[in-house]
Amino acid sequence: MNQPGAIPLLSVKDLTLRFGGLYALNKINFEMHANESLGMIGPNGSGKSSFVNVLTGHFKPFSGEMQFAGQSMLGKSAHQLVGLGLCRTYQAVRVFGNLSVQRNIDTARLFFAEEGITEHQYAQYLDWLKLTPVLGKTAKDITLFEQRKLELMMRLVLKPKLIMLDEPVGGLATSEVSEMIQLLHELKAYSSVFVIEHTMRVIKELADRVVVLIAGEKIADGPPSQILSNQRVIKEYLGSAHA
Amino acid sequence: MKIKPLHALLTLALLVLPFLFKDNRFLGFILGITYLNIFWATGMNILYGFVGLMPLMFAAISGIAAYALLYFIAEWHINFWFALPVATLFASFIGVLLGLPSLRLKGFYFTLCSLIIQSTLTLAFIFFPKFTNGDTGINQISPPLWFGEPIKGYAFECMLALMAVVGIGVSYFVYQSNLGQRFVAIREDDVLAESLGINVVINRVVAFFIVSLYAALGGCFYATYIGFISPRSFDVLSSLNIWLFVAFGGKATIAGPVIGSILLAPLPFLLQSLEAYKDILSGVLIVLITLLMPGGIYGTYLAWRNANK
Amino acid sequence: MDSFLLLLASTVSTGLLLGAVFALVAAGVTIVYGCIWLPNASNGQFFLLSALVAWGLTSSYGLNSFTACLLVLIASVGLSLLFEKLLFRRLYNVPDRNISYFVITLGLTQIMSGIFSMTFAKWSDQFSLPPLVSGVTMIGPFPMTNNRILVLGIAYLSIALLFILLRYHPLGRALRAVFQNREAALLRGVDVHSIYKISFVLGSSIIYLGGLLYALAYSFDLTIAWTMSITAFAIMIVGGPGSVLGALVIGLVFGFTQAIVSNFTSPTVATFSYLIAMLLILLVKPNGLFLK
Amino acid sequence: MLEIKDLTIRYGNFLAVNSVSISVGKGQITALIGPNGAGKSSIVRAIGGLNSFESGHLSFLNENLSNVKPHLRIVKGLSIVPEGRGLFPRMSVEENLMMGAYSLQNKALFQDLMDRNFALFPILKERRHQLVGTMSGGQQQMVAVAVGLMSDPRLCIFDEPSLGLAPIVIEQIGEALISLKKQELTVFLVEQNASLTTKVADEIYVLSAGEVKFHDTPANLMNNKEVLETFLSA
Repeated sequence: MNQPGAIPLLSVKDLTLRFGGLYALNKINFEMHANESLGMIGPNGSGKSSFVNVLTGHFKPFSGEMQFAGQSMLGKSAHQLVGLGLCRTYQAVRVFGNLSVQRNIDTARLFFAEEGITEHQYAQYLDWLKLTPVLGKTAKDITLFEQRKLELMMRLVLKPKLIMLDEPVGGLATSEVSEMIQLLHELKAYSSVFVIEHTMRVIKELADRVVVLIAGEKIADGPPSQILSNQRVIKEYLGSAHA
Repeated sequence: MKIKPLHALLTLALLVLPFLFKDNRFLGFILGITYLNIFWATGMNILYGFVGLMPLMFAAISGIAAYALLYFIAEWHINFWFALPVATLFASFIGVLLGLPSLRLKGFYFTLCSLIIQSTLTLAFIFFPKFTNGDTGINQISPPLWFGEPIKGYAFECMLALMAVVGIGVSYFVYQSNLGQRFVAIREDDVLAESLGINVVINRVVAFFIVSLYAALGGCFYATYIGFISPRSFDVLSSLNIWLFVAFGGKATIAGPVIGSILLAPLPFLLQSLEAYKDILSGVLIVLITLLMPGGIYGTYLAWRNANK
Repeated sequence: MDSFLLLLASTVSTGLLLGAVFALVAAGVTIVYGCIWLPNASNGQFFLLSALVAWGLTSSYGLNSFTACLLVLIASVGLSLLFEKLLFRRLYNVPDRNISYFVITLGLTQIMSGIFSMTFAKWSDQFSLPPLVSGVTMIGPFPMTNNRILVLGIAYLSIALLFILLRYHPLGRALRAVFQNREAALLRGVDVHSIYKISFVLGSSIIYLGGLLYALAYSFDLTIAWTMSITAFAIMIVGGPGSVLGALVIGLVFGFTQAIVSNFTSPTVATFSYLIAMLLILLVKPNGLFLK
Repeated sequence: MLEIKDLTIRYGNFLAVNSVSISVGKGQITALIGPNGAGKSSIVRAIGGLNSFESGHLSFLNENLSNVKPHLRIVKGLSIVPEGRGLFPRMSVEENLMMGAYSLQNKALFQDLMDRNFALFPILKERRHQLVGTMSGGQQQMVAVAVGLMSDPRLCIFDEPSLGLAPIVIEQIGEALISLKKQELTVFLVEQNASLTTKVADEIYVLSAGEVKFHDTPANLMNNKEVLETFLSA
């Protein structure tokens, strides 16, 4: 799968996050390589969103080391991490609702100003995401699916190495979910993907490896098929011995 | 940067007006005051309209600049044109410091904090007479010299007209530039802006610096134009008044603050006899604008025009 | 020696009275903010309005202070209902309404100060109310007018009544419930919008009462309004927005500070210290000292 | 007792609930299970009047709920313990219970209801003066259930009582629900935890992505592989 000596795209060692006495994250360890796509699942309150917030500079970790493409991420704020190539989306779709779709994209392109993506790439992404017809509309007036695609477009123009997707299919109608999963497959060609979900449906089709988080601790890490049959996961997930 | 014919016409009008009122000192003076307020309102609009913060300490920054200018001129015996840049930069530096709370506070809490800063500084203006001559204020402020000749009357109004036009131009340039787009992104959703690579902290500091320049320059020219300043010229009511010009005209637009200033700034002078009504009128306008027409005149017009397009 | 004792006595009595007035006004402001998210920047104008109207009734209509104050309090309920209906009800469902309310009340401040400067300012520049009761009694070695003792009594009785209402009466409990968890209160059957109305009337009435008590004890002028607004806000922020206990305790502390400070330097230094305290708390501990 | 017909709820253009129909029979425990984000809480909030809904019909004791103001629905006998428990953190257990009885018409019942709740959850009697915000998750959940019962309701809706609770506490909540059924209280239990619901419920609806996928008795659902599959990876 990946050359043993290669520097991991993302490596997390003993990552711990504490709020008062409560451990939101307790000694999380894992690595991810550029050509892999990773998933993370966990029930409500398992620490998934805290994990994303720590990795993308919104929270400061209590202890532990985080490396992105070989560079330490400690002490870096969210906008600096974008410079390294690490972007994220939010669980609830988040766009500049009052601005037009075009202005939303232009705002994201501000980051690189001159040495951003080429016009060719820009047109290619736009066409692939089928956003051209809605460029003139105000962002809050387009469908949720189009808003999700706009979020992807705004990340792609940042030339990301890794995009952390927080529940990318949340709120979509069942037909749109399969279309989004297909899009996310194709997205892998442009950037590594890290998908956070509270169920396996999306992850088992996208991720090569899945990390399971429960009550702030990593209890499993392996391919989706292995996770689905892992007794501890089923037990923790479905409540007392039921399966 | 395309300049629409309307803007060119408006700019030309602003520049020509002083010649029309050359001899009528009363109307000329009102015109000068209106230009000053256009300059101030355009500056405050950058923070209130573009970045989405309501800085009630705006007048205090003007005050600091005006008092600093007079202090430098008096103590260091330098002329106006040397003292001006020093005073402006000094006040703008303090303006940026006063803006730092905006990095932690937003919305109401920031506005309340800016109100506290404004009240504190107004008290400071009263209680440090060594610099500000206290509550009685400073009068007989000599106007700036231009090759030995004091700039007075209509000449001053031309300078103020030029300053107002330059002020509008700079704010138009900022609005069109990448910096302006970053400001708008921060106003709309600063967390999203941060995760798109925008350094929210630095951009807010830059915004405060630019707005403080407007406040400071305005303060210095106000002092030398009116010839008298006191703590009351730079109190909370002055900040609120400038805010009203922006909100009444239409925030987050270029023309809004200009329209607001042109309509409201002359009123207190035109209604000379009804002096006390000034407060009541601006209070009523503040309430009506906030409750009924948050977009202001020009903003509501734009919304109406887009709706019918 | 006894001049020092006299000074001490007068400082304590001023501290007690100012403390009670500050506590009441701050409690009025914090109840309304906690319940409706309405930061009333014109609380000082309300405070001044009740004092001025009472002064008008006593001086030009010859009413005694007691009836004047009673009339003012009754009339104030009508005024509060009017303000609530015209200005504030419209924004109840707007999430971040506190900034709009703050600006509206700043506008209201300007309207009221304009009206005062055109009316009362023209009639006199110092105002006070005739004492409720005459005579002096000795408390140990210290003489104290009966009027001040009565005013102190009313002030602390009102604070006690307010506390009992909030702590034990179902209406007070409903008010606190709406503040702590608006939706849960609705699910338990609380008519939230009527609680908003009641809390605004209650909060404003307490501010009006504060104005009357102050006018009964001290002579005052129009500048008291803005100073009171800032002081009440400072107490609310330092005590914790929405915490009545915080408002009462910090109100007393600020009252004594004002009494002590104005014996040595000008009262403005006290206002200065409130501003600095408010600034620090806002930046360091936005929830204030009493709000967990 | 409670009829939900073709309920559809949309936030902006996010379709949370898609023409869901559920009926809650008198004296029964009816359960609605599904992973979070399936739209369960939106349904409960619509019943409580906290959310508006795009289309559909809600009736309680065959009275259309849309004609009943949200704060008067509890007077009709419909008590809701919302997601997050709907408690008042800076009030004592006793004061929370008093708020529970805020809409109680017949005040004489108050003491009797208190005693019944203390019997159901003995721990609450010892800690009646403790601030609810300082109690553990499990204890807070017991207070929430008790508060829901203080208005002497005909139907009690519990939204995710098991959230964040240890398994043994969940058992206690389960036992409490069963003993409530014996006192002929109708319960509509909305849950993410399948094991709790299968033990206590008479009828179960499975919700996924805003649509009801299954409606059956717990026994049949248990050995229905497909339910498990959809539920786990819904």
